[in-house]
Amino acid sequence: MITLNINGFEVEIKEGSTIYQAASSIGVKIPTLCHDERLKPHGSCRICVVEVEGARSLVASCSTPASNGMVVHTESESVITARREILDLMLANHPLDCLTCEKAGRCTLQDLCYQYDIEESSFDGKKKKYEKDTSNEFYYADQTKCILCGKCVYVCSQVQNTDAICFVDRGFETHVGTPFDLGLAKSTCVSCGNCVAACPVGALMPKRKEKFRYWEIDKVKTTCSYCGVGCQMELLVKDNKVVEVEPVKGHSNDGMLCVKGRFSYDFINHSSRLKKPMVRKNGVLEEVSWDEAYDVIANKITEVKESDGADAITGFSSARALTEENYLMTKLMRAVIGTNNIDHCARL
Amino acid sequence: MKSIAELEAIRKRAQEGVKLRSEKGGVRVVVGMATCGIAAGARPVMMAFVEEINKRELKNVVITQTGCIGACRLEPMVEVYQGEEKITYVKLTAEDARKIVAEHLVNGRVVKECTIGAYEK
Amino acid sequence: MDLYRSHVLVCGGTGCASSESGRIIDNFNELLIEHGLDKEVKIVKTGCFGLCEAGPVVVVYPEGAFYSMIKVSDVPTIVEEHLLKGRIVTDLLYKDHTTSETMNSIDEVGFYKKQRRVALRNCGVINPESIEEYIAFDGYQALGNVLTEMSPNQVIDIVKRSGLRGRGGGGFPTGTKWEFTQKAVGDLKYVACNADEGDPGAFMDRSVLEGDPHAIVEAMAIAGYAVGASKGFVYVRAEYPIAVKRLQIAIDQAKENGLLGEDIFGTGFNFDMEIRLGAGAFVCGEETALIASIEGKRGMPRVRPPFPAVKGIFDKPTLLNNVETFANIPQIILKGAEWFASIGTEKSKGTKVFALAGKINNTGLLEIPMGTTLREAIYDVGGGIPNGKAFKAVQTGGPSGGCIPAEYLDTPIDYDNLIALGSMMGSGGMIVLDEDNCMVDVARFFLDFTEEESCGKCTPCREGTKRMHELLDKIVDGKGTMDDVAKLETLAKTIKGASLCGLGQTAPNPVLSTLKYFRHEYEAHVLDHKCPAGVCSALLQYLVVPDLCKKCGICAAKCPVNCISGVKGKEVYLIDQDKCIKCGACMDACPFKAIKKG
Amino acid sequence: MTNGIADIQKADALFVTGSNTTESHPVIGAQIKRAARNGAKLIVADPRKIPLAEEADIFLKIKPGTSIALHNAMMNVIINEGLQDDKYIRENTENYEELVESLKKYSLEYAAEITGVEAYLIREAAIMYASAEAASILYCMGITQHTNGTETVMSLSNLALITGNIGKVGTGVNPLRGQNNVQGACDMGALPNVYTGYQPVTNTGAREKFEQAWGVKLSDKIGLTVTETFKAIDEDRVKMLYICGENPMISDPDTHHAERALDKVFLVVQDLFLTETAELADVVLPAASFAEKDGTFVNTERRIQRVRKAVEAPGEAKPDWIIFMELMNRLGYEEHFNSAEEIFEEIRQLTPQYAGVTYERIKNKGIQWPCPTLDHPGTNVLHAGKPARGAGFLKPVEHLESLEIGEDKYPLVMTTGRMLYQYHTRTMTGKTEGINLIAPELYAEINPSLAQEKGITDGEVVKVTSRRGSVTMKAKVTDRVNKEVVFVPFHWDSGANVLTNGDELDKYCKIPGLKVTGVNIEKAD
Repeated sequence: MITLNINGFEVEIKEGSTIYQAASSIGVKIPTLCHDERLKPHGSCRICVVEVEGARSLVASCSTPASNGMVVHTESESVITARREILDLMLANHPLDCLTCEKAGRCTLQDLCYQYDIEESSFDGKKKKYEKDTSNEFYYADQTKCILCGKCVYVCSQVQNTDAICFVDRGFETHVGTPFDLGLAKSTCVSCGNCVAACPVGALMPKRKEKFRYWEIDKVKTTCSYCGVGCQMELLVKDNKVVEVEPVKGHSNDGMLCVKGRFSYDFINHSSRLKKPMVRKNGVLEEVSWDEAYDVIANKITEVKESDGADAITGFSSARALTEENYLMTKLMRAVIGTNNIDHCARL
Repeated sequence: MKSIAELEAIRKRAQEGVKLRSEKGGVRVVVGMATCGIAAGARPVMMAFVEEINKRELKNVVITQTGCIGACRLEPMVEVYQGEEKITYVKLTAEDARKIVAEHLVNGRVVKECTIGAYEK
Repeated sequence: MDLYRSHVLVCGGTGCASSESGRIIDNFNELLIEHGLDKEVKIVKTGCFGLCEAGPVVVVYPEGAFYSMIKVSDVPTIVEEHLLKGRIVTDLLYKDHTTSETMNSIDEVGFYKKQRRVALRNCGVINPESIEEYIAFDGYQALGNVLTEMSPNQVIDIVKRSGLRGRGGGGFPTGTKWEFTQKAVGDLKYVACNADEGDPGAFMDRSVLEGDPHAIVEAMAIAGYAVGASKGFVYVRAEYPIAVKRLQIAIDQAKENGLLGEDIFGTGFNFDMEIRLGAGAFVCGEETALIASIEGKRGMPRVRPPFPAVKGIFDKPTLLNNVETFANIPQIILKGAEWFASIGTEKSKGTKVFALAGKINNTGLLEIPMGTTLREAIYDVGGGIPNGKAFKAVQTGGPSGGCIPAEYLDTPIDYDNLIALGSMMGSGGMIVLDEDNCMVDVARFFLDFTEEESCGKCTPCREGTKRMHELLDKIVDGKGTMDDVAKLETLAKTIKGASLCGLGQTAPNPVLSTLKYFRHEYEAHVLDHKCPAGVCSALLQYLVVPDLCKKCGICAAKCPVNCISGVKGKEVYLIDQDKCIKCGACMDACPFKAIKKG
Repeated sequence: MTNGIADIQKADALFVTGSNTTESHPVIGAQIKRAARNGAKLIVADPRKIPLAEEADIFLKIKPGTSIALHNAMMNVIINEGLQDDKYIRENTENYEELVESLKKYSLEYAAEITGVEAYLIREAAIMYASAEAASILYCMGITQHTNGTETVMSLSNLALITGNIGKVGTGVNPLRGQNNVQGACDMGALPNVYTGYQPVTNTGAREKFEQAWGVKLSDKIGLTVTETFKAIDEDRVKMLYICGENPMISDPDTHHAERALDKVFLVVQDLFLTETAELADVVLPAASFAEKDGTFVNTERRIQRVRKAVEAPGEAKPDWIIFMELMNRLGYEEHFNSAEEIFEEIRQLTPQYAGVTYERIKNKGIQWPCPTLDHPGTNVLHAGKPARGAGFLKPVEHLESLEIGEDKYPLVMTTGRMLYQYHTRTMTGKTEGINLIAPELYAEINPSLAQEKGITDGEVVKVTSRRGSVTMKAKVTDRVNKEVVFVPFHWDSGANVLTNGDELDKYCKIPGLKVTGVNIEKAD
């Protein structure tokens, strides 16, 4: 354990931790655009610079190890000047279309410009302009908005390990692209959207089926209903409709989702969902009331039990349903109907 | 390479080949190679010097050439410098040259009969 | 090795090779055969002699006759006169700029007199493609001594005591770096040589690889023994084909002779090396970017720590030194730490190679003891400024170095003095600027380079160099304000303080140093709309001096945009400044010198 | 899984077999790749050159259905090289000598002949696995969906046991479960032979416990499995089938057989959509989706996690548990739960592994069972210290060729599996336009040399025929599969499972041999 001083507070932390981690541990929030605990520190955005007494220059807190006796200031005048200058530089190369930008309300650049009072950039030079890459079915890449924090590239190469995207060109021309700039559809992208979730600005956005603003939605944390990994996710809900899904850091998924969990949620609100019970009458399924449906089932159960015994009734429960529902179905079969004929598709 | 001795052997051998570029002391054999010298047969003389010195693996010997010394009648002329001493040989043949290497350069005995002094007598 | 009576050394460095030294060699060979001299005269293609200004260079031993600027057509003369008849061809000898004296022997040339060649000692002396010649000049003896007589710790101790510091720019103590790598824990370790010489105009590393490649092979093997590595990588830019070829030959020869490979000198020490080609990105000279590139990734710096000594190539402890640093190693081993430490200043030991360019007579490569003053380097070795112009500044350290004005000319050159002056040693670029250079334009020139070469990873460097460049453009165009100058300065300081790697942290140096020493030039551009050196075309005006104008109308006739008006024989001509494109055609055309630039 | 998912990062070697992880469990696949890139050794065994094979240190392109021979040969190498963990074997296993004896015939040459993998690769894989400090086995349906699936798993567990790779961090024998709550369904006793927490219905104590809790007399007769049910319908032993949220018309082997059975029986289907199976039903009940209800799912690492209601169910659709409860009431069994949480409270009273878990405790993060008490943190590594049954029994198992193989009429082996973009029977993924654009239709992967032999070009329609029927689909010519193997994803209706065999079942767990079907392939007319 080492002890350092951050903004006048003594902090004790495990050796090898960064200044950023030390600050976080006592609730000192250092702004950052590129930091992600899952990644090897890469120190790209430089927003998290802090002042360390005795150091030659400002240091990036996300990638500088804390050391014993270090005295750190996270919001000193020189730090604020540098942060404002860096934000100024970012904004100089970023469209000011927050009014219509889909990321508005959840854009870290927007938040930081607000926090540090950057209304507009003081530079008026060249701005980058790229065609949107909309070739992927589920998300688009708008390099015009990219601030090159690099999170998407590193999430793709270090977390998702797909290596679909990379940096292309150098200097001011640097942008995130696919090999030979052939576009996402022709890349090795598996549409997991984990880069999209990492993007702090509006450069990588899910393709929306309907418009919404982030401040209009409710978020509900739940567990993905596809495979058995049990990824944690948030359903974004507007007007009783799931309009987007986002990954949440959970034990098993480490903040990741796959294409199914992330983008294949249309079934929830699909028009072909069953809305009423149906009973086959004269060979045709007809909508009926719940009462009638229950009656038909209950009568059949009683009938079969009487004629062939309870073991002539079988139930298939579902690996898709809740634990509680599986329990209740076994109870229905075993306690109420009286048979152990209950199974599910565990083997398929 | 399995030993320092091997390296040393290569070095010794190789140094011979490059000493021209670094040697400051030693023996200098200066062959007069102007038109007069060549006309009088300086080329085979010099070749004889080169071959013989090579054959005997002599160290610290530099063969160089020079222009007309002024006594064209005595060509082919060769001057052997060793420290302060200078011996001038004249009217040499290739045979003489080999002799000078064997006697003068190896054994330190001036080949008297070929020196300018002997000829002028 | 056969004995020859004469050796003709022809420079095969890139500079001379581009002025046809290859054809010169061919011609020599043909003529030697023709004259029957091929058994007695040997042609040796060497590495760079350093005095590139005088290239192609031919030196004839044993006389040491130093022929300069040799053309293919000069070869017959040298063969027929010098080689056949022993008459030195005086006309072709190198002439000293300052004294205009003809120099007979290479030893007399002023350019070499104040030099002390340690790293370059074999360049221009040996045939780089011959391991025998290298061995003849004590090659591989240091490796032999190290392997048979010394422990790794003793080797590191010698390097430490020699005081050698990294010649790639950082100036980190080499011995300490070796020690860190030795102490790092790893099942595998690597030694890497940074030959990604990226500074425009610097070519000392190329020269060493072209002129003395075995020195690098030997030094890397020594380093491998010291730090416990058995594998070496040399990262060379693909733009150095000759260097790559000769280094590969050297590696192959060393392998053939058992000086690389297994059980070297029977000591059980194994060392092998291979070349990795870089694509010539400036940033790949940065050590972490270079490592990424060797690993096959995009050359982009990463944060340190961990330092390469702990986690380098493929996350294994890696010793990374540059070519010139390695070139010093065999000499230090052979001659001792004390010998090396006796050269130079208190904190900077040994010699340093500089690539001298710009407004200087002796353009080329020079190796001088640390502590030599800038003045000595520029005037005594470099031969001073041509055409009697006045010295203005010297820019050291490559594109991210700073400009040092005349008042500091007597500063002894070492790492710390240069940093104190707002510049740096870098890899040894030295560009001399004279009164005709505009310092704002110079700053812009270097920014143009660093902006293009920024890897694009961190915000300050990627975005900031672009904006600095734009602000400089604005000032150079006469559209700048003092606000812009202030903004430029703040921005430069932010980039210096907040960038990720050395490239970004030093990229503002040209701006900061020119703002420090030549602020008046910035002010002249902004406040007076004038470029004092007359370089910035937007601020230039061509004016007709009425008193001198003879109303001939030639200027108006020559003007490509018809912006000169006047009546022939009656009226003095007048240039419309709004339309003028500053081509200067009028000034050139005026027979009476009545048009002035200002 | 015996070990948690995060353990993958702690393994020094990973042996992934019968799992196309990056497509079937993409998020675990990504984590395997990450571990490999951070230095873990990766061994992949699969009949196809799956994406993970590209990352592997050793890839064993094994013939379908020959895993036992591979595992036995690996164990044989390990023992011959002395790489077994003698201490662990001595202290924690039984029957080692018999196992060693049984392995003797599995020489590298013999195994190479059976598996089609070069001998030196098997040897290197064995050494790599056994020399690792901690080695983890991850497997999936490629191991289990065989008529000897259970024995194949046993051979894997033998491999782990003799090298002591069990009960420690970064080790284990880890099945990757295919469905979101297949673990929960099993835990809850949605199996014919056990109550919740794997308490056997044949065990009197267990039965009495449940009789008391549920207030009724319970049957001690083991019930029917899914596959057995279809046979029982054929034989008129089952008259009524109540299916909740399953689609056997696509997922079950031998579709034609399943269809006949479903047509015949009185069928109740409870689902989100009118699935291929629901279309055959007599009663269809509209159920709520996971986004429309509160409850829990249990993932493949036994972690009980919360599911939360985000939106209202459409129309009159109801959560399954409400439907079951109302039906129970209708049948005269009084049941009054106000929430899934109340059901969970009842579950944990009856299930020792769940006893310590409450909704409050899993509010933010799930807990891995066994969690016997309220202050227990849950269990990441099973069999820690000692195997659960005291000593791991090393049961010798032998390679057996599938009955599907060896008939000239069906010379090729069809193996089925999943693809990244579609999920199971497509009832959910099939509703997303983008998914269907990328993965629009059924296809068969065939080797280029087979394609050439049969005159089939990429994208052409081919007919795949087995003993049970034929299906036409597009050919995808690729060297992912060897010449004797055909791969068909099973997601589509009237697809792969028309061809598979539903009769031959694993003798222990009744799993069908979906991964090995004898087929022939021809250009379609």
